[in-house]
Amino acid sequence: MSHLPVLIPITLLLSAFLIPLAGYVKRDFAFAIASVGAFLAFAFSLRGLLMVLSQGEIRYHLGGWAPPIGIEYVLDALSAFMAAVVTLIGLVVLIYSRRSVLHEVPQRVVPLYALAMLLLAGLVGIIVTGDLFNLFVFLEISSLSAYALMAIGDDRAPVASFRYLILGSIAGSFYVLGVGFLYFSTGSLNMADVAQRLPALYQSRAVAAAAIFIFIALGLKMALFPLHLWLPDVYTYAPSAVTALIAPIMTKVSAYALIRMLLTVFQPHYLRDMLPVTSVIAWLGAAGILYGSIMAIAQSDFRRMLAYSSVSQIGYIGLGIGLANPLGLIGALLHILNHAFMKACLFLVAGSIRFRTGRWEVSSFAGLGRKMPWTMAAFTVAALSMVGIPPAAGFFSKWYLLLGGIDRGNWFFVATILLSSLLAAVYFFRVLEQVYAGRSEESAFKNVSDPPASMLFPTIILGAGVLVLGLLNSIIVSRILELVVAPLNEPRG
Amino acid sequence: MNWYTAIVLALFFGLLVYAERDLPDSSDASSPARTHVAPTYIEQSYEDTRTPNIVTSVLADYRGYDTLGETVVILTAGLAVILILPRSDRRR
Amino acid sequence: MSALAGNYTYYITAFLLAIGLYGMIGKKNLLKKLIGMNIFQTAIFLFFIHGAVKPGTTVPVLDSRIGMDAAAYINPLPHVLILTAIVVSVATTGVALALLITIYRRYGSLEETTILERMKQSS
Amino acid sequence: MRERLENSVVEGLSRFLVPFIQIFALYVITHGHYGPGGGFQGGVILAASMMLLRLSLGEEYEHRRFSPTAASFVAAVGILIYAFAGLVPMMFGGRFLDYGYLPIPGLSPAELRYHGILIVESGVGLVVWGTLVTLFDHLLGREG
Repeated sequence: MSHLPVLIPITLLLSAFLIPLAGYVKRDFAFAIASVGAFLAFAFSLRGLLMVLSQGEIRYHLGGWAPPIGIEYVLDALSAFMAAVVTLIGLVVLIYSRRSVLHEVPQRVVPLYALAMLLLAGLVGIIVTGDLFNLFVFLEISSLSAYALMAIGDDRAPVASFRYLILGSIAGSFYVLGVGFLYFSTGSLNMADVAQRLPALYQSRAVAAAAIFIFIALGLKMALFPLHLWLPDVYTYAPSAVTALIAPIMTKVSAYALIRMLLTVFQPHYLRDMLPVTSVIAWLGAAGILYGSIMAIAQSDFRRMLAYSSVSQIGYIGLGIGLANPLGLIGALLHILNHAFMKACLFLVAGSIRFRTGRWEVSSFAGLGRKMPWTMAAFTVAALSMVGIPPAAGFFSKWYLLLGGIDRGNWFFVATILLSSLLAAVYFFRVLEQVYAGRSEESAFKNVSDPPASMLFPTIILGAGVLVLGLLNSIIVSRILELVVAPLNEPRG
Repeated sequence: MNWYTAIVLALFFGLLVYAERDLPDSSDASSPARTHVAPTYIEQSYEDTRTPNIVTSVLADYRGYDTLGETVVILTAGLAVILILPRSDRRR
Repeated sequence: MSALAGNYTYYITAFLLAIGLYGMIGKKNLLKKLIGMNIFQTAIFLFFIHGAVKPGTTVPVLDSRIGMDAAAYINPLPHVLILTAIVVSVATTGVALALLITIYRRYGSLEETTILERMKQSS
Repeated sequence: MRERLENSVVEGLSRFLVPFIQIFALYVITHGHYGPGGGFQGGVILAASMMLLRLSLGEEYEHRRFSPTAASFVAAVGILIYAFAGLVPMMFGGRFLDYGYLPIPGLSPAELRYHGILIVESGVGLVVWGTLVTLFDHLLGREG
């Protein structure tokens, strides 16, 4: 009997509890335990992914109780893929974070690492669970730790974090309300069991309300336009290592939960044909792509620009989910992976720039290309990938989204994707121009150089990862993602 | 009240009223919540756990993992407050 | 279906939910937002507890005089879920209060408009 | 409220009440099997008794008896108890949190579950007690 599914979150939880205890003894233990815990969790999820690919899905009954009675963990191609992505990004960012955290918030290292581990544990718990209410519990673990982590940055961080807390609580409460409607309609909380009992209830208004509440909740959590209002402030004012940890994965995990609801709980054809949820998500995604890109062009603060670019990238994921056809969903999932790498890389670069120069304004970056060559090389790769230049990973996910849009026959979506690539080019090339061609006063960056190896190395890994993902994308699609989207290929009914 | 607050509230309340029709009535003995999973807890609890209080046996055993999660939530809140509001160790 | 006779609690719950939501998105004072959040969450607890009710039955603690007849006890599962949700709500409130204390120390007010003004002044 | 109130009625009454509150808290934790109660409820009552002392006798005095560090330590012990109640069955062939596999000799699986629930509820009680006192200390603490 394999304990793998439960080992992934439990490793993270245990290391989170050990950090405060060990942190009393020596502050540096906190970092060591966090890295080891994240590494083990990544190893477990990678092993889980390989096992799932060779033997099919793993179901784990917690407490030994069979599903409708007890809680079930499900490791299938989708959840194993997501768990591997989340733990890998978490691990890389944690390795990076040590110097950055010591630099920005030296007094609070121990609780910060404990909460970072709880955040990862909550996200992984959302991913592997097969129970609707268990998902809520882990959603709240990850949200609470995110509120706290985001509150300790700049002066304005607590206000941004409080606003996020209120919107996040609305999301959590809506989710519970939706689960309540589902429970009273079906009598079960297990996702597979609910899915089995739902088709008889497709005419029920209570089920429709449940779907609407759950999708609003997850839309808020993933910052889908126009529910993104909390995102820019929060990303801008949090400590840079925290933003680098949260931005690439947290909204993606909510997107994953949305996909889980679409594929596993409600059948795709219910949300496509009987309740127009998927087309609403697709249109909101398209609107978010344009809005985020335009707002990103208007920003002069580098972090804020990246935050708005996140809104636009989440729009891509929403568009792919909303298309609800195999190509669109492959695009969305591939974009979750690619964007996690690209955004993590970009925020790590932002953190390195702050570490060395303390600046945020794009206009003050002139000449950094010569001073921080390796960092800026990683930035260039990630930026090109965001724009969608072919050898980099970002091109391929956009390509699948384009194919999905064509498949759906909606030319507005196709035009949106093409146009937004141009807009992304505008805001990233503006930065690249400053970095490489801008003329600086030599005195400003006299002692600036690439950051220390513990920060530089993860940045370069992620930058290289973007290129590697671009090369490997056909393998990822054919070996993993096509398994995930298989339910969409089946004839309706 | 802003106009958009009013619209959001009206939509929200409207959705709740709309959904009411198909929610099972509490006097309906054949409703899914009363026939599907819950009876198993009531009938099995004593046999499985020797615990007469079914809420306790469900909370700590059948759905014990939820309770572990909620304990972690409380702990997260404690750590969060320690992070946000560090106490000064200085004595006056 | 005896629609209103059994379900007027549902409408009270819906009304409470709307009040809570109004507090969260309509009020400008941060503490009032938090109070709205608590009303909203409590209304959700009521919704679940109301759903667990079966008229003419007793609490879910086995009684040897009644036996293990599932029809004689109210539904225990919503109570379990709500115990969990209450704890989550308490935890969220605790974190929110910590944030409010930090905000108040920094800006001397919990009114959103005042805070925004003071933010502009400081930058 | 951080200073001692210097009011003998309040002090005397709370000193008198606290033992009863704490006994009641233990009753609530251990009686969870047979009636309304359990770890959360009992832990909250236990924390409330500590808060009453902190409010009436003042922080300076109370922190010497039950310091904020001790509170977080209690919470950590509680969660470790819970985690081990989950992990130990895994070493003896069960699933995570399957109390039927706890290595206590001479008990049937159902009785093991009965004791497992008690272990877990005490863990929860410790966590809630410790964390709520920590919350109280930090929310009412001085600016740091």
